[in-house]
Amino acid sequence: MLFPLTSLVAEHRELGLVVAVALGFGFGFVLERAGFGRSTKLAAQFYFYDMTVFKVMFGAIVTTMVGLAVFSGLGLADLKAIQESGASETFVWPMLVGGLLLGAGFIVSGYCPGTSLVAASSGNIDGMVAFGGVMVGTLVFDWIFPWVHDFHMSGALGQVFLHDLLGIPQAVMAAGVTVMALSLFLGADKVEAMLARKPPAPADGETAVAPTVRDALRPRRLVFAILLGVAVLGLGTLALPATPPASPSRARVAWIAAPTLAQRLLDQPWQVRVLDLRDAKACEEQRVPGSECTPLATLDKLGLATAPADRELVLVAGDALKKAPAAARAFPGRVWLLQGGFPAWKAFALDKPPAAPDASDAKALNAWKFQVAVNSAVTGAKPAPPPAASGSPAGAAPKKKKKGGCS
Amino acid sequence: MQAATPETPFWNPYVAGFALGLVLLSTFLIMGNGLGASGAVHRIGVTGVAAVAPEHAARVPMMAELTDKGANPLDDWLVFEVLGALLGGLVASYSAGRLKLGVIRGPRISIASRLLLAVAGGVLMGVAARFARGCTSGQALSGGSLLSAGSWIFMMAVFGGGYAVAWFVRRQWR
Amino acid sequence: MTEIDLQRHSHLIDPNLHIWGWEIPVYLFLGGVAAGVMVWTSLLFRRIPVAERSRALRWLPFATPVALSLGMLALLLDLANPLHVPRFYATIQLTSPMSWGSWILLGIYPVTLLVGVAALTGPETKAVTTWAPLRWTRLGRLVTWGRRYAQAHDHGLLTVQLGLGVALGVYTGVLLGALGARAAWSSAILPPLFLVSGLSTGAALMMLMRLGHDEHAALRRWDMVAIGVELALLLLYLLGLSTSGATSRGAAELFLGGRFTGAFWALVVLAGLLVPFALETVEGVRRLRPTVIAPVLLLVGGLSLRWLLVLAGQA
Amino acid sequence: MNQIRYAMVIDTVRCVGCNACVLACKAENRVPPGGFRNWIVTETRGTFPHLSQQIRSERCNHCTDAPCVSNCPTGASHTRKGGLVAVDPAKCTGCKACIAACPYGARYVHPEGHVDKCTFCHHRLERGQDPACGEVCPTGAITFGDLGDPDSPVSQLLRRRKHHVVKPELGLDPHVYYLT
Amino acid sequence: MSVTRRRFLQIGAAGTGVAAASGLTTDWWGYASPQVPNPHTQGDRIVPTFCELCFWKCGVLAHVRGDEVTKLEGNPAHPLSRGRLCPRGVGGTGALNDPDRLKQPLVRMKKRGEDVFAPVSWDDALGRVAQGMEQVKAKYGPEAVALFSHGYGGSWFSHLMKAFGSHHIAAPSYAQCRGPREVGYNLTYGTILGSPEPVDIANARCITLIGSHLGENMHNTQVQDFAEALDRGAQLVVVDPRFSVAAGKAKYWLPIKPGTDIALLLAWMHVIVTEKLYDADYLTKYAIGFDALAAHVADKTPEWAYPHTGIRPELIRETARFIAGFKPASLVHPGRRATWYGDDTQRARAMAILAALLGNWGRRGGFLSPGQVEVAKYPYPKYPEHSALRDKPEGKYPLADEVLASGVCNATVGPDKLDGIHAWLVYGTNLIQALPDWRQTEKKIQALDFLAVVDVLPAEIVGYADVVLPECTYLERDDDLWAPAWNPPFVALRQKVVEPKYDSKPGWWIAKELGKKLQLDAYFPWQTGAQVVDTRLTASGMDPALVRKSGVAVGKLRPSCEEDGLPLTFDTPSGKIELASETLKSHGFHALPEFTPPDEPPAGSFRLLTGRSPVHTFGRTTNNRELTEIQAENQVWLNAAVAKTLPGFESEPLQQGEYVVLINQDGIKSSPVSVKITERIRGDAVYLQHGFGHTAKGLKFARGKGASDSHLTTRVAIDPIMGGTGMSVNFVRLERPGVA
Repeated sequence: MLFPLTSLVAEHRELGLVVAVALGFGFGFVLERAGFGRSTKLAAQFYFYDMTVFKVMFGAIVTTMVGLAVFSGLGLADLKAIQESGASETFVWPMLVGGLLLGAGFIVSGYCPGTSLVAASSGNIDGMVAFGGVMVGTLVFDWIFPWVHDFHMSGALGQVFLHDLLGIPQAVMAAGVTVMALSLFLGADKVEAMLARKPPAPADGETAVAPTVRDALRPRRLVFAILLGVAVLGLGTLALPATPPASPSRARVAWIAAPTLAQRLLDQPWQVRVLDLRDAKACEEQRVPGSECTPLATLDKLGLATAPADRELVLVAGDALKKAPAAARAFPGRVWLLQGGFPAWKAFALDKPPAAPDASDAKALNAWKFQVAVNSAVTGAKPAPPPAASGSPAGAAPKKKKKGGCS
Repeated sequence: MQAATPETPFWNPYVAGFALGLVLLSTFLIMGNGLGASGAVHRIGVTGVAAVAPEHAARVPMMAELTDKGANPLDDWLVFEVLGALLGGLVASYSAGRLKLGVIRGPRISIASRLLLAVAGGVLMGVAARFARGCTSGQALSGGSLLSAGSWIFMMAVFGGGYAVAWFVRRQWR
Repeated sequence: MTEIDLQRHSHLIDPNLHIWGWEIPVYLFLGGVAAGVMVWTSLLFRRIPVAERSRALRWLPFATPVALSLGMLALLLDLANPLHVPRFYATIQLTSPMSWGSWILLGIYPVTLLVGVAALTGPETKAVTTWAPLRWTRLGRLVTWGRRYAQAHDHGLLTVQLGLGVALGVYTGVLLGALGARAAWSSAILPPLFLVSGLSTGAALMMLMRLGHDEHAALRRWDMVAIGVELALLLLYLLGLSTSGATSRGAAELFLGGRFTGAFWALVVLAGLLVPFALETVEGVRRLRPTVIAPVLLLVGGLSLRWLLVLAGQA
Repeated sequence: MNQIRYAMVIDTVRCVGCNACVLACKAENRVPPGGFRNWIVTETRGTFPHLSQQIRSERCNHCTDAPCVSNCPTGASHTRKGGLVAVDPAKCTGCKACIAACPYGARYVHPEGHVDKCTFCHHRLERGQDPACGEVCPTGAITFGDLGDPDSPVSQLLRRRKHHVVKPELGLDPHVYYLT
Repeated sequence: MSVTRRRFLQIGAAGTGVAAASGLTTDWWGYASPQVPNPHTQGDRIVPTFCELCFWKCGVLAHVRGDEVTKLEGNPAHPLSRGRLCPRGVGGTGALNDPDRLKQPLVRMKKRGEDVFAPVSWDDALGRVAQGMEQVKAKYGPEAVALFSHGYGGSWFSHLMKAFGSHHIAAPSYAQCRGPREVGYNLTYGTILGSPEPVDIANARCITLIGSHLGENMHNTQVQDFAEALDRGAQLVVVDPRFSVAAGKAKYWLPIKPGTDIALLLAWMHVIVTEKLYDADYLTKYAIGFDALAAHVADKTPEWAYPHTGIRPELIRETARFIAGFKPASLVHPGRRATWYGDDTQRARAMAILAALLGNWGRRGGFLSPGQVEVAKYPYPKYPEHSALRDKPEGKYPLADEVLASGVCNATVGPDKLDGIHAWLVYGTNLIQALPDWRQTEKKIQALDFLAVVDVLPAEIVGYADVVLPECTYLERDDDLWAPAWNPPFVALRQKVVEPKYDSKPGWWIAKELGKKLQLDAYFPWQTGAQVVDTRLTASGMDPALVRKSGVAVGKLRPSCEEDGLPLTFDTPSGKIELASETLKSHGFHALPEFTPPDEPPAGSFRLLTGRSPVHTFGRTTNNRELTEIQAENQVWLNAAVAKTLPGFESEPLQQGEYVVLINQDGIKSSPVSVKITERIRGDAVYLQHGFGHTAKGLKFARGKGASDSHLTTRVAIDPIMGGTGMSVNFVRLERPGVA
């Protein structure tokens, strides 16, 4: 996966900034060429004379949406990463109210914040003034922030997407938006065509404010055809099996048995991190060697969500733990739950080992030997003697095999 | 070629929309982030405040967040993007023969009133953009194309707000 | 996973090769510009009769030796033993592009100077011959003689200059392209790429001068073709690398997500090619007064291209 | 084939990577600080605890199709009798094309203004001695000789043991072999 | 690591001048065929001597042109070098040409340790040393003066000390290095191993290395034999928490948990005993205590060892059978530095016992009994009698058979203690880094009445001296003859190659002149060191001129193992191999090795392990400009998986080669050292090569390069049997430098 080029944000930030200027250039250029440097043209949207704002915005949204789908479908871009870094979290109320206010400000000033920039840079004084106003407004918010803080945070849904909200596949949602946009375009053209029959008196010093119907319709078919083609292609690729994302997957949670845990702790203890979720007192008394006493309530404070994924997590609870706590599930690496919780460990490693099994069952015997050894190492108890008597020494020595010798 | 060239007409809205989409798409693909305007404007404003009244900037929590520990509020990619946008607007309007100083207004409104409304609307939008965590560019356009739920709520609200107020200010435009 | 422990730290070699600093990209860039100027002046001179040439165009052939000299100065600064420079001209090494290049460079001087003096007007020639240094060294007469000779062999000289220009442009690419040990340079695309880029930057340099309208327009058209071809070659170059072995893929990665990605796409492709192409298109279609923006961007892009490629080969 | 073809055969089983060869070379050839005619590469593969390792004493491979020689504009880099690749400092301008051309990083810029590299101790060969690196090697890992002679120790070793060269895919026909 | 850029530019500037000159005079047009220049390093004069870069003492041929030593080559006639040298031996010229060498005698101007000195004449300096020694002698007796000595030139000073009346002659190479091994093998077989170790590596068919990293510790002859054995197909079993060079060549690498070797050895013996894989005839004939051993290891199953060692039981079984399969030529290498965890004598015993089970001692491919060339002693007068040694107070460490350097240090007391040590003479050993816990060493030094240091380089210890006597390097002096036990036996000669640089003097001259000042003229009847050598050679029936010409006189090969017909004898109380040691038992120790689990490092900390770099000999060579061309600093090895999850580095993971500081359990901080993130080490330990991280300001190159493991060794586990200082018991954590 090639995109996004995260190195431009991290290691090569300076280059990223250069690229930002270049992208911004394109942004400003297109906005200006779309006519968004003119308040009259923008305002016309709200009087249905000129649906340019509508068309440009939805055109852009559909293009981007479909483009992202194509790139992600071809395995060139990590759509999930872009969505995570590009979309802000949803706060229903402030967004709703902010939108209403911004809409009002839009029609009052004739610009939105972005277009005021373009207006300003193309020499429109009203644009510059509106731009200044926006700046003041953002600062005003800083000043009033303490009073609106609660409202600002209300209606938090986290990072949600329309398709999540509606519970439908992303491809279907994207298709829906595309279809909606296309029908809106048709509707917009209709509206324009209707109102164009009696065009408004042009403003002083203004040339054509709205394109004529013929202007609007001539490239329409071609553009529509292209958009439709790309949209179908994009939706098709969206429906392809998704390329696995580059970012680590959610924690995979599984069970681990006490002997296996013991073995992992003996082989490469640094590869696992054992967290004891029982209360501090019980943990201080007896615990798995090397484990950390982190009572369940304190788990959130460990910052597991951002911990390095390479060291696997083992959770030891008092009783059988049914499900990993949310804080542990946020851990990006593997999470193990000790089967049977601490009692199982105690039975395996701390309590007196059971009697030796029948020597004929090699597997059981080995398991028993291991348990005895762990028990002796952990408790310091003398290990129980192995069931099979060891041969007596020197006396019954086999004939010495001469191996090489004096060569 | 010395003679004043006629203005280039605006692009067909669909073409413009498509072009804008390509720019936004590249931005997402290259930077992993969308386009925006209000965030950068805010940063520029905070820089100004910090330059004029540093103590004040340090006292207001939201401003302090950007200037904390000697951080430069301008050190953000959005600011650079906005610089580029200004440049882009400049080049576009110049090359289209539209670059000239003036006030664009409706037929029935004085320059002073137009400017007053522009600034009032601007302030309103500034506050609103901060509430909504983004403006038409950052929230509606960029978030919208990612199908972010909040962005769509915001976008609908913008049009709603606009149409609702349009009737009251119609004299400005017509 | 493989750990490589290299217990060596040869100066300029380890841990990363950095034998060639700013000097070589500058040399290659100026060489490219010189090549471009040679090719375009040859073509323009053939199209435009002597009398209709702009002053700038008349003097442009001299830009070649100047650019070349500056480039060779950069190269000289890079040599570990500049005193041994004459060694280049003590031998012809058939397998070494650098050897070929040295001789081509040597050949360019007389040809471009002859083309140059041939194109001057009478008064200009007089100004040259009476220019103090030439007067003192009594070389003014040589100029007069050369001018006579060149005007007699006008057509042939321009052909030779055109050929040498192409050779020079190709050579700047072969120089790196022959070094198969460096993945980023190990590409047959480099010679044509550097030639085309040289043509484009040469045109850009010329467009910075006060050329006549037709001259400028012709150059712009040619330049737009060159830019288009260059973009295609760049694409081929990256495609070629990324479809070859692991080391080549590693080199391609440098431009596709790695260290040089931002600089390459922003400086070379976007600012250095796409934007000037767009601007030139606009200028052409809208018949705008040409600005310096496009040529300057082209020059910056051309230098960046060589700089990045020289760096990438040593990464 | 009776023509002399010098070659070096290095036993990676014996080599412990002690660097005696590097220091002996530096002393024998007055290699300046910051320059190396030979060096040690330790290559470890795998993850703990499943690891494998190869240690190599590396140097100029004296390739048959040496790209350094073909890229030298002055003939300073040349191939001489026995397939030896060498640099004549008197002819070298220090343009570094050969360094860029060498895929093994075998060359460096000598502070006296020329490029320098392994010569298989040319001056010792002329005296009938083996290269200094092989003479000093405490593990006896380095064997030098004439591949043109089928009875030479190098020829015998290559017949008897499994071996490889570094970067065989380049097809430069190197003459430093590594026994495994 | 490399030459600094500035230095390179300097060289470059000088070189350009040369180039300019050559450029103007050489064949401009290049018609001549290309030439390859001759560097002219072959000597006009070739002087044989032996090396001093480490204690192995290989034979060297020094090539000299004029007064420049151009190169050093191995002496083919010398049995230890066989014509080959290790990297340090080759880099000996770097010691000779070290610009930071001590150049004249110095006396201290400020407090000890502040390293401020004034130059004085030799006469003055020697007078002060004599005065210091005499004063201490007058107050506390001659035994209150101790000599710390390392390096072959020390023999002149040992002689001086014995003549003076003190037998406190200590080398850190005993209690800080191979002491536990010597005691362990002596208890088992009745003989110490000494140096060079008489192990028949070349003929071994299986070699087991326990913590020994042969190949990285470059003992020339051993490594030659090692390579030879590998070439002949010998198998390797390497027990090491780190994937050493040897491990890279091994059939089995057991990445054991540090400090648990005895558990592994006992488990191996368990398998060998219970599966009867031992050499029964050999044991019956030569050994006692087998039954006790068998009973002792009966419950030491591989399963028992697994939780301690982290080595899976199947692997322990498999390797035990593998090792035993090659008996008797299955060599369990005794290693060299054995001071790890305080139970080191017992570990050495366990290794010795394992070797006995394999029937390896006295057999080809095992431990040999080489002879020595008998060289006549110089006819010195008898030394004065000496009283009891003061380095082992209260009857501690009963089995130590050499003077404990750490013991002497500890016996150093304030002004009024009559049975302590009050003056030190230090020859060629940097005690600040050589002894554990430098804080203690520093304290003792401040309590001294007098401290004189003889050295070549201004190491840390020099900064504390009252008087500094600059010795010349080994290439500039004659030393006494050396005749070690080796097969073939030989006597080697060190002779002056070039005149001493600066105002430095050879050891024999310093000792003789000092002897004069101490009125010990009778003990220095000779005029030069060379005279001593010649007298001894002549008295032994050898021609000094011939020996000077070849540098060595080699005796005939002698039978040195059972297969050669050498009868095996054991100088133990029982006259047999003592598998269970009555001697240990009688001193209240375990007769058989017991395993005690080591301390666990606290969370986030690592056990600090140390070892050697093949291009350096401890701290003695880290200022050598030629050797530091290869390696100028050490790196701290850290397991790659651990590096990703290191506590304190979550937000910004540790990068390969990044500089960190190490902080030990006592809060001692190292200088910044770069990290080697590698798969080649366990995750519970970090590894540092010893000898780096110098702080002495006179060591202009080595100062501040890498980290010093000695500096971090502020905790020791003392071996109760012989007083060895176990040093692998320190724990460190990593931090970014500059973090408060």
